[in-house]
Amino acid sequence: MSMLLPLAEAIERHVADGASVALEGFTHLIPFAAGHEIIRQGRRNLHLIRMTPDIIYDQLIGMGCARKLTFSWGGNPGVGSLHRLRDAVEHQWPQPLELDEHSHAGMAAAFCAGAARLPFGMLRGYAGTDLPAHNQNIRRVQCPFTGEMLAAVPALNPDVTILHAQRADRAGNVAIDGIVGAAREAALAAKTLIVTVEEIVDALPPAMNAIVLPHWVVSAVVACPGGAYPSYAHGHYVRDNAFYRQWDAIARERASFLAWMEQHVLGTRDHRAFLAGLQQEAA
Amino acid sequence: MSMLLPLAEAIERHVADGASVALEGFTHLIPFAAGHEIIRQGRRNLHLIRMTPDIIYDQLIGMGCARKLTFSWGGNPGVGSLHRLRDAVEHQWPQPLELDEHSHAGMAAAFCAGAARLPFGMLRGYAGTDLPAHNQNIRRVQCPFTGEMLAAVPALNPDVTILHAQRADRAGNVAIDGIVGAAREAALAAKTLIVTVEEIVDALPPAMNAIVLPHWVVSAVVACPGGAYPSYAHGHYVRDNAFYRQWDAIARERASFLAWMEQHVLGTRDHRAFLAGLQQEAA
Amino acid sequence: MNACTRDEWMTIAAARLLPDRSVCFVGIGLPSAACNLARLTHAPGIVLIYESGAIGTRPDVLPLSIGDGELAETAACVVPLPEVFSYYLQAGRIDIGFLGAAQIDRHGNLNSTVIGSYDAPTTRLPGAGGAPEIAQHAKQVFVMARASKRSFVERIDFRTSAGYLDGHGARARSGAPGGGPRAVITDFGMLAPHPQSEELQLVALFAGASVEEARAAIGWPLVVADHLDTIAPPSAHELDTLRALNARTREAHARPVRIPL
Amino acid sequence: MNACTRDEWMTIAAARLLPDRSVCFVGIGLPSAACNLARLTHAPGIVLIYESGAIGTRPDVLPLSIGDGELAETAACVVPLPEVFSYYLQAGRIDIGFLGAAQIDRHGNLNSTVIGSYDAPTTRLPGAGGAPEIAQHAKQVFVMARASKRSFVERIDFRTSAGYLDGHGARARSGAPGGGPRAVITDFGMLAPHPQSEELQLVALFAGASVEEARAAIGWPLVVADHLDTIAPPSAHELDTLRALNARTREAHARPVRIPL
Repeated sequence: MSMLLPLAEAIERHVADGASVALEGFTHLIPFAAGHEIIRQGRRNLHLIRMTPDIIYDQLIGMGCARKLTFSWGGNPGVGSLHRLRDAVEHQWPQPLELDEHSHAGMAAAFCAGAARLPFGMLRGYAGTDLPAHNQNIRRVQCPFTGEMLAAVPALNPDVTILHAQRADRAGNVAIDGIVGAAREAALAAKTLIVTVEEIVDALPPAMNAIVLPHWVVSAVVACPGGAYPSYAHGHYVRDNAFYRQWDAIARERASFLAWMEQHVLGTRDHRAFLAGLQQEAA
Repeated sequence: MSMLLPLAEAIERHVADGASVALEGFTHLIPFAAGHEIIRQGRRNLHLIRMTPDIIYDQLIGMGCARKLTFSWGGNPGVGSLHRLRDAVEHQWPQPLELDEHSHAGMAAAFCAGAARLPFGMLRGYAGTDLPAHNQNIRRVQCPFTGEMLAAVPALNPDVTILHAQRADRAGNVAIDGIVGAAREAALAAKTLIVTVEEIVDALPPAMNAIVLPHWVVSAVVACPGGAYPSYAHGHYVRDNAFYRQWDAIARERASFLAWMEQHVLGTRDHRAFLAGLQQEAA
Repeated sequence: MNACTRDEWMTIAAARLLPDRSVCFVGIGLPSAACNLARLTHAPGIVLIYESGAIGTRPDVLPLSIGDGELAETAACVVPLPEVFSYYLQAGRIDIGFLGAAQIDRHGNLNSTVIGSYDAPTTRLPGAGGAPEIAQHAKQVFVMARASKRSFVERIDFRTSAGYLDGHGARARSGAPGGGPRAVITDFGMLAPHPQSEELQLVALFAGASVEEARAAIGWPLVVADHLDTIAPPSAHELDTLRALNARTREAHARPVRIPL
Repeated sequence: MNACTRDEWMTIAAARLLPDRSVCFVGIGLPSAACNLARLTHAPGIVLIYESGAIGTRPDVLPLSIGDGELAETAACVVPLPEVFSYYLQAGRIDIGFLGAAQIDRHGNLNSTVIGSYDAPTTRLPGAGGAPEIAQHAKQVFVMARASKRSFVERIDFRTSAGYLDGHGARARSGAPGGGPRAVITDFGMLAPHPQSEELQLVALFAGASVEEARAAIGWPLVVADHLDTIAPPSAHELDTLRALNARTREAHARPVRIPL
């Protein structure tokens, strides 16, 4: 059964210090609002999991929320590096960050294995690369029929997965339209699933082959319009490419980063206030 | 690139004696017309593959088209046994039938492995059952992280997979609505894919998250309205439950079975004629 | 209320076992009737999953097959079959699985594969289908089977799905995630495993059914539990709902089908 | 036609390599421009796949990220990312994969992970993404990278994706399904592997570019192929189409975005 909760309560109740947390969404429907709330509540020692760490992970890492990162590509898509991620890896600022690095294909297999509650995922991957030499979580398994050696990665079962989606109904069924990445596998692989949504409708119509997460796999639903901004929510608002470009300058220096976070995240009560602050600044 | 072909030419060109052939569709969209055409063309020594052998496999087996069957449940859903299948297994009539028997979960994993071109599929299955003792295609693999032993099944890569679907466009893109079973995995696992469809449209609209098989994974598209009858095609016609019940009596004895097949399949030029014959009989 | 049939009584008894909002993996036949009856009576929030991929479906008519159209049209969503077995069943999300079988032994092990030897069977049965993994992973399994000396046997000819194996904790020691057969609902009453030996014993009878009738229908010396319950007869509401459901189903399944020509 | 930039020339040269109806795994940046230019010119039937799940997409504007909305709206279908990597890439259905990298060595091995040591890097790069498996499985790989002594190096600091490994058939012996880097399109021309040694050598120059310029931009002693082609300058049609595409893209990406409040 899923509960309709305010965002602060959902994070407070379900995201504990030291937990493994996946905020998934492949460029689309990235749960920024939830990420900010984790920062506001000062969570520490999180093991962050995400295929493509993006601005929100740069912020979580820069604000000292994370001790470990499982990922397969960390950058500002189409712009450049994530400066806070680099600062943590290159200079251990604000604290050291342990890396569990994979390829997209490897992490996808790990999420699928997690969703299926299998202990490992399997792929014909990592051939001829140095990644296995630096990650003892990439091993091999032999096919019992052909003898072929294949790559094996441990299943990913986050303590908490957080997604953003277009809509949910009062019972907590969640509907996702558009690019889904590995969000659904990350959701089904988690022990606890929180979904922030653009709108709550009375009842979702039968979805046939469309993507729905049934209410009984969802722990908490949060009404949070604009919750994926500055990434986009198909059918609701577009990606703010300008913001992604501006982030490169904001995050490049520690001082400018901390000032921005103080004003726009720590200094705002919730996502509405966050958005309003940006609107004023842009006006 | 997929070719638009008449059914007879698609079968004649792509289904050779001795081939492994999967006619998939889980109760829904079962490619009856294609199955009948295989019988009309007198194919022999086929290795038939299908999770739930249904009336069309009873007919293929009874007409001596098959030497081997890979399956996980063979019966007349909601009615009873498949008498031709039983006759082949219990009395080697019309010829012996080698069985490669699995569970649904095992065959699903085998089709997924086939679609991913992995050599084996993996599941936590077959525990405490006698199936592995009678099928050396069910083996075990050990997790390199936890040491757990899991069931392993060889990937299924049919020489030919045949599906029925609601529609395709002129380029050969195929759209499937409704219950899909493991049809999509069986399609992507095949070397050659033939799809009979209810209608050909100029161009399929962008499908977003709906089910589409892109034209370049489809070898041949065949316009064949009613091609899934007596199973159903969602949005076109319903399942003829009465026919499924009548089949029990028709197939119970060899003589009544052969007479029916002679009149309704061998004696009809194509699926239209087959349907017309049934319509007359029912009138 | 004209006398209810044993099939109706079995269906109603099984439906009563289904808690509201439990997630049930529904098999065709009596299990499908029991689950939908529960949904239409005391368990409106019950979640029904059919192995064809229909998740959270609410059919108004009982499906003849596991992939009927109405299952898709009323489902919260339809997923590919491989996901039903991996992301839902194997992931431990199924509370209750229903199984039938041609043969069942005293430890709830089931045979739906062959009568006689595997390589030269006297009767080739449909086979496993979803049963082995439903028996392995569903938190609880309910077996629904009409009892006869041919079906409730001392030794099954082939073990298609594991119940309690040889009993006495053998299943638990095997590491099977699911709890095994919680109850066997049959046409004279109900059997359930003895807490230690895990041997199926008679725990409840329909009113009017007798221990002798039960013993006569079971192929092994049936033990009667210390406390033998009597299953309350169907209420008018239960019977009316079930009969209306079956009537709608018969009517729908009898509807002449236009040949798509 | 005012003088075309080297980026434009690279994009057009890459686009020309793409056969109609080939299935391309598209990376962001210049590869995305090259693939869409091919689609708008000589290869209308080209199939573009973005790793986010967009299959057979036809964007009118170049995406800034690999998961932009327009990719989904114009795709034949959008599939979960795991399927892109297993049912399409790993299954050998991708004809051409595009890769960029921070470093490339003479055998086409790529580094997009770290500069310096892995555990204490001087520069932590974004990481592998789809590259290792694209390099492994795509039938052909094209690398697009602006050349400099810092990027075309004697030894890469980390092998993220395998090209020809140590050359001389090492890749084939490793059993890699894909053929490896077929061509490296850079801002002075094109490199391609020598048939035996599989060392990248200069095979073509843009008009106006020189061997000296190439040698100055490559960190290893660059071998010039026996036949050195000159890449035909962009046609008006190619340049107009590319510039219109880039203009539409700039305009779309500059459009002020309403904050969803």
